[in-house]
Amino acid sequence: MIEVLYFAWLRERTGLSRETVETQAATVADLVEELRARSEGHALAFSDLRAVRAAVDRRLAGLDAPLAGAREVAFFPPMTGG
Amino acid sequence: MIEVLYFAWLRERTGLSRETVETQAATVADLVEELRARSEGHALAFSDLRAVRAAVDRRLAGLDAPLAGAREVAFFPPMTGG
Amino acid sequence: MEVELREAPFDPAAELAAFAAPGAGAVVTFTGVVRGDDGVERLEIEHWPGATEEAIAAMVQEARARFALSAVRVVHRHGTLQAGEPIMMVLAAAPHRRAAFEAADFLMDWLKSRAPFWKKAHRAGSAAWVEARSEDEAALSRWGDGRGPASTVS
Amino acid sequence: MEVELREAPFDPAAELAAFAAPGAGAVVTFTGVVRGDDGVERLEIEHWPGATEEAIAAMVQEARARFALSAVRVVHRHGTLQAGEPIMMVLAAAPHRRAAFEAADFLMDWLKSRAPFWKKAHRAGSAAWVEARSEDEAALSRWGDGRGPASTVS
Repeated sequence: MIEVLYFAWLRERTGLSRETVETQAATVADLVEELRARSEGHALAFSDLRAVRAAVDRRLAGLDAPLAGAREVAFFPPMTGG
Repeated sequence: MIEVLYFAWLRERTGLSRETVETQAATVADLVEELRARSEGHALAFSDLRAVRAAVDRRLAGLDAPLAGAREVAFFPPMTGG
Repeated sequence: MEVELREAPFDPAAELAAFAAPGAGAVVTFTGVVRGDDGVERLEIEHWPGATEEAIAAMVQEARARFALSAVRVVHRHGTLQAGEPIMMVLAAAPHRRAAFEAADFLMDWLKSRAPFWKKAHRAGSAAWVEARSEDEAALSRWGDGRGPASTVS
Repeated sequence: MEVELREAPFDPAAELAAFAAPGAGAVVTFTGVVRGDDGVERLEIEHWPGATEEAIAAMVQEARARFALSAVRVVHRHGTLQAGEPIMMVLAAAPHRRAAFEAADFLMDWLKSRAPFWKKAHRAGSAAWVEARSEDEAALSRWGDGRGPASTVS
């Protein structure tokens, strides 16, 4: 069970701020593959991974980051604060 | 005829904000030599030239700067603005 | 309070007036403002509640560790902002100016690219997410090993 | 008025409030304050009437030439200042933050070492001229060829 969060246009494309996912995905990339299959919106959100950043338990993580023990994965475009 | 200006501790040591000097000095260094002879205060003001800056007609100038045509020479310690 | 995340507008002058920094000889402020050029009417700023505060607090802590600061404060808005309104402000006070300048500069660089905010610009009849600028990402490398403040979304 | 030399105290918050910079996305301010540490009770700031204004105006002109600024202002006091009082302030506004930061930084470096001001620090029972710091002189070389703003005392 992983809590998945979406921000900005990933939120808009998936139509979700968050969802709880039953998964055995070993890495962020594996999780992305599973999420893509959930809906057209999900597929669109993950259509260009170069534009997507991920955080595992609030730490920035690459696509190859392991998910063992992870409780929360967030997906978002590069941040634009300040 | 050159107008000589003094600031900060050069003003305090010479006891003058400004004075008009009749001089044929060719350079700032020549002028300093003449000024030194004017009083004990002047001699004290120019006792350590490493601590003295000069401006000829409002432009920073070295000791070897020529005085031909100069109307005003200012002497002061390094500036401490800001 | 060193970090304030808020939806309501704030007044940079009032922030500066209230910024107490006993013993400081130098105070640097940075204020970011919604530019009205390019037809932008308003900005919508989305953030990650909880994580945003943690990320900014970690940046402030890192700034305190790196620079000899007397006081520091970050104010950042979220929600809907009109053109001309202040978005955020960093205030840094230090005994000497170099530390105050560098702390403000450091915090701005990290806030731009590592605090979880996302801006959407609304123009007449259209809206678009503001894209991150590669210069902003590159600016982070100015601060050494490239590692960020050691906490959350970093 | 881009440059203001004054004897009376001023309020940095009021300066920031009055600083109009249409179109600017970034506003950086620097305020220098009389530090009360080290027993300093008051500061006496001597300047070179006429030349000081010219020198600062030349620095502001150079900053405008080097950085894409929307607005810039320098306020500097002279005369007698009490501990805790603001000495001077630089305000710089630009479309983007880098220009605003660099302009403020540039102006501070030049004001420190090339504007004709001399500070005397008064402590209980003693007074001493503040010595220039070698770091301040060295800082000027950060701005390229070492030549200053092209006018007066530079």
